[in-house]
Amino acid sequence: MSLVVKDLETRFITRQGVVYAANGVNFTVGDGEIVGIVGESGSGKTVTINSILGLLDPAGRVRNGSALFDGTDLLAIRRRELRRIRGARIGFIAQNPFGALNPMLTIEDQFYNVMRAHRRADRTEVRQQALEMLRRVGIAGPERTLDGYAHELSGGMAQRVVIAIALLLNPPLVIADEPTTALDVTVQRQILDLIKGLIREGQRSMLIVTHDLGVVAQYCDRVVVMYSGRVVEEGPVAKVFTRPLHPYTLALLRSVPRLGTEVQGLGGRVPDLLSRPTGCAFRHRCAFAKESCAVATPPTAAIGPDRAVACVLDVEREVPALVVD
Amino acid sequence: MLRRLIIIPISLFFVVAFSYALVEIMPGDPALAIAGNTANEREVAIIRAELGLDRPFDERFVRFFTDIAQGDLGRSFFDGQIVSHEITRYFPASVEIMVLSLLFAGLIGLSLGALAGYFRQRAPDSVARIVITALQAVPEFLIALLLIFFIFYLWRWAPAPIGRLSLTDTYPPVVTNFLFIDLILAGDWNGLRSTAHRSVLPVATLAIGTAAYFAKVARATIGAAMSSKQVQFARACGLSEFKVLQYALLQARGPIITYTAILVAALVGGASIIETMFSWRGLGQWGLQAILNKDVPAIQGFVIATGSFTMIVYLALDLVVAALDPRIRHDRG
Amino acid sequence: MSLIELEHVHRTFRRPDGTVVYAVHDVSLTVADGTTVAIIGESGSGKSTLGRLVLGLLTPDSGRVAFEGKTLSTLSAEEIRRQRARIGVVFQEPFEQLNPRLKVGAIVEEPLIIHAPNLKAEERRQRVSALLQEVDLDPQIAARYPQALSGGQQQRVGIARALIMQPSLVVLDEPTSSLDLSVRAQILNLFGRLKQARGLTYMFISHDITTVEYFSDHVVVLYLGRVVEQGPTAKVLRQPRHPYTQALLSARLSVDPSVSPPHLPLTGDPPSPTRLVSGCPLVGRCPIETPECARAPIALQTKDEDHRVACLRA
Amino acid sequence: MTAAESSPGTLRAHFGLWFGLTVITAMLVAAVFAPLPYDPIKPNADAVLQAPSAAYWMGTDSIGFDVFSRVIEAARRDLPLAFGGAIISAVIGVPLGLATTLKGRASEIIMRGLDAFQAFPLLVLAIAIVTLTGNRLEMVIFAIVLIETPRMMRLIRSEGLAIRESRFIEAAEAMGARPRRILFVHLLPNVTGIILAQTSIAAANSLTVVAALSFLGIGVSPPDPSWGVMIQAGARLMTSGQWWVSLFPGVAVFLAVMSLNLIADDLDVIFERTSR
Repeated sequence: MSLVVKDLETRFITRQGVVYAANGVNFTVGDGEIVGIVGESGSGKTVTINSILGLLDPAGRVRNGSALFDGTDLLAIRRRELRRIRGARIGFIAQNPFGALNPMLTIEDQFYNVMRAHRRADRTEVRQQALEMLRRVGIAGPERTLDGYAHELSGGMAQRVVIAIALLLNPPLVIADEPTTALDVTVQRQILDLIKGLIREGQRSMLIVTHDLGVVAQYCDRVVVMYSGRVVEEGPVAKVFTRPLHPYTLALLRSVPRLGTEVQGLGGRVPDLLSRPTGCAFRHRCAFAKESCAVATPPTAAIGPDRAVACVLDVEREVPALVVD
Repeated sequence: MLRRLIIIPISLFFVVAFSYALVEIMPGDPALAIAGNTANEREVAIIRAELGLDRPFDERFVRFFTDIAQGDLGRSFFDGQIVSHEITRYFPASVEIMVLSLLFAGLIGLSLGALAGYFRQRAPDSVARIVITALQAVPEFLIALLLIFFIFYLWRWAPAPIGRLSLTDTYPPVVTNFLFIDLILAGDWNGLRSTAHRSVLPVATLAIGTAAYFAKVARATIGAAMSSKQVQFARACGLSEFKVLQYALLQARGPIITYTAILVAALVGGASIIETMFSWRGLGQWGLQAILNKDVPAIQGFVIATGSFTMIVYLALDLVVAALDPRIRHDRG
Repeated sequence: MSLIELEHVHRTFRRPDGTVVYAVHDVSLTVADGTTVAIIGESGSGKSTLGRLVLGLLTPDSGRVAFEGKTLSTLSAEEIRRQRARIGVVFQEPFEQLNPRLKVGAIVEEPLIIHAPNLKAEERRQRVSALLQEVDLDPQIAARYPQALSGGQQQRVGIARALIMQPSLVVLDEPTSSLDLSVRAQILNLFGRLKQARGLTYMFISHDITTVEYFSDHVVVLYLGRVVEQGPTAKVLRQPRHPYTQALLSARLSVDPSVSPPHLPLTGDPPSPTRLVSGCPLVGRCPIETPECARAPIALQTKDEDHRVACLRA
Repeated sequence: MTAAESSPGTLRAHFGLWFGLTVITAMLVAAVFAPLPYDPIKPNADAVLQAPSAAYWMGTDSIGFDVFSRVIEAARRDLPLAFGGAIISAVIGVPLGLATTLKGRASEIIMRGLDAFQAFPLLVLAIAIVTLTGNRLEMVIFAIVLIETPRMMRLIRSEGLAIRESRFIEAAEAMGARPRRILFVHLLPNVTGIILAQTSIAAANSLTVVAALSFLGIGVSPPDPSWGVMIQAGARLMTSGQWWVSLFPGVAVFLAVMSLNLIADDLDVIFERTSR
């Protein structure tokens, strides 16, 4: 399994004007890898996965780029073919389980609908498989859960159901959009552990979108850092989080409160996506910005075999190391 | 659930009190106003006694309520008919036109609205919006006139708007007072065809006007549902677009059913004028005539009948919504 | 001196369907002048209700809430209103807490109009300007509407409004949780600076233990409306005694990939606050529970001077 | 200026608003200033049922009235009735609606009563009221107010309740603002958009009610024109081909009602966006 996203450009046509949401996004998810896309609001991380899965609002348009999923370009194929891939070959875990589950249908019906969208299967067969999936995601009374409705579940249980639906057809790739943001803190860990276990166990790959650096540090193999609709840095988590090379990654990591040191925030604000960015979008907030940063969009340069940074600085020399007490 | 049932008697009280208030708001001597200028002293006195105007207010009020509680709505001033009998006689025709137009309005309106909601922010949506906005702005009697002009006068597709059967047809023996049903019971297939043909224009009139409102609410609710997380998740699971639209409809049906109740109330009003224009001889036409005749007992009967009718429709649809939603269904138990 | 005192405070809510939510259950605590006390808990723990009780926006069903030595329930409506000049509040939602039809200047000066009606307009304007500068905003911003500002700027406007009457206490109800990480840090630093400069007391309501650890002197841990542990931050978060506090700490994810997260002791979800449990609220999720835990209410016990825990096995 | 206010697409984006305002303004200006080619209440017996022509732009009816002159003359009667009714409904309905957002059993009962009222066929009610009270013009306004005020109240109530729950109201309470200040500074400015939009819808509805009433010959005295009366005058002629007698007043009603609805739609969008 591999997912290769290249030069993805997505725009939204709104009453206020054109919103440049993704402006050339490049990254790869390799076989068996868990990749985290991290970024703040407006960085384009959710737009990126919605573009890949064909889930954009009617106002959104993919203008350019490709998303090769095992060689098939998800952005170029017919909607019918994309539909066959969604759910069967790519599982999706939504942010808020109560938003994602249909309140009017029993949980069993929702399993059944997903199964029937891809395979011929009768109800008893689907029920057996659903029960099996529910047990695997750690639901104690799977029969009762199947016969009930979403509103009868707690947040953690509902998210387990969503995970079970996402993995029902044994997809090799799972895409998760902030899978624990809506849950209580003590439940988040349980769900993340569960997801990671299921991914590893099934030798699947996962793309996980989050704004939580801790989730990336603890659960991902590689990280893609986004800012203003562009990837600014990509690489193995172990390297990026200990020696960030892009000034934005550095600033993000410095923003995490640590006892005994003053946290360092970033001045300024995220640029307005209503105008097409010229030059480096981060330069107004960057401590190391030069005049040349305003001239052209910095190209993405490979650093060693497995890292890439989009910055005009000589990053290894000019960007200081992250100092942790 | 219990709360909903408690509201019925309260609402009915409001309806009856309101119909009573209608006489009270008549300026000067209501008896004189009703009898008209040509009436003599004795006629006025009879009306006054009939209205109970010679008795004190509180006595009249209580009397009014007890009479109604016993199903006694009095007799018409105009033709002396027993009002409650007249209502049961004319009501079925109104139900027929309303059910038929509601059916067609729902069919057309919901399809148009669903189309617009599904393709929100795209060309079909824009076209649907224009159609909805335009249709909403045409008063029903004007729709009727335009339909008569084009379909009857210019194209001769429909018969003249002069009743439910032509002059050469004979009315079937009365069994249920529903003309369609009575014709079937009598086995009069020619009559059935004739009345169906004559129903086209009035039903179309009411259906077109009402369809715009159905379309409006369907467009809004389905449009919102289409951009919901539920629909997004359904799509992400590879469900077909047909199934996805079904999911959106599941979400939208509650508000649409609730809104239907409001449309029924509006339809009763619209039907009065349309029935009159097409000589439909239903409750609406009868009630409108009663109003124009200042036939107080008939007006009161009409207001109470239509008010209670819409109230019951409200309640029934409310129960349907509750029964369809598992969240409400389970809270009750 | 203690600025706030709560004694055996209870507060319930009735939902439209008739069920009762036990939001705050038998809570007693004090907040000393000049400190930052963090109230930490998950959704449904009652932490926001606690904040509103202190603000006087809610009244307790039973128990006593006192501010600067005065019991709120004994004050008249007018006295409570005057009292509110002494307490500022900043809410979680940067934008929703600002009236979209008022300009920033009008928003910040509103407490002055209410509490100091005799102040001249020019004087008010100057104070607003000075305060906007103090929270690192360009005073020009006073002429703009809040919807034209970024989340961080909006939150600064909220802070300026909370401070303009020079209150002794500021209630911070999750003031940074809906902000982006890079902005959050700036706001936290601003809070620290303002506290030093003005000698403020903070009541800091949060679900994020990392921020609490960084920011507060004292911690009160709430679970299902009850205090399960409280004490100085250093003690509570370095040597947590209650299994729930331990769970909160181990649920935290380090941004250092080389530090793997500790074992998570808790299972399951927090139960619904509509059920009134007689014993320890953690029964059912706790790794060390005994049959005794479910039997009777468990009082806070002093463990180490000012470190108090409500656990039989701690 | 926010990005929204200064964006170049405003006029195109709010086509409905501008179209509606233009039509309504044109109608009002015509009603007040336009010189009428013929006397609207003096028929010309020599020109009966003339088709539209250079002399009679919209033709003449079966008595010899000039349709064009009467369409404009009717606007002088119908528009003030509809606008007057709508504005009075707002003036009464807004304070009452806001009052019911204050907690209390009384407001709950009032709203239940209004719910029951909504169940009436309101058009029939209007007809009954105007007829029984002696067919006077001011009773048309009374009927409109009776119909539209509860609608205004319900809307303001639901909107008001939502805003009452919002954080900035809580913040105002926390800073010690008195109820009057909360009402006038925080609540009212945030429902202005809804009030304007609903008043526009109420005017559209009222226009339809006025037209329906006068179509039935209620509320107007014979020689005076009203769009509904004129449509009625041409109703029978529809089946004999003289379409213009009904069509032109019909178009007038249609344009006015549609314009008011379009204005309301766009007002909703505009106010929704600037507050979010």
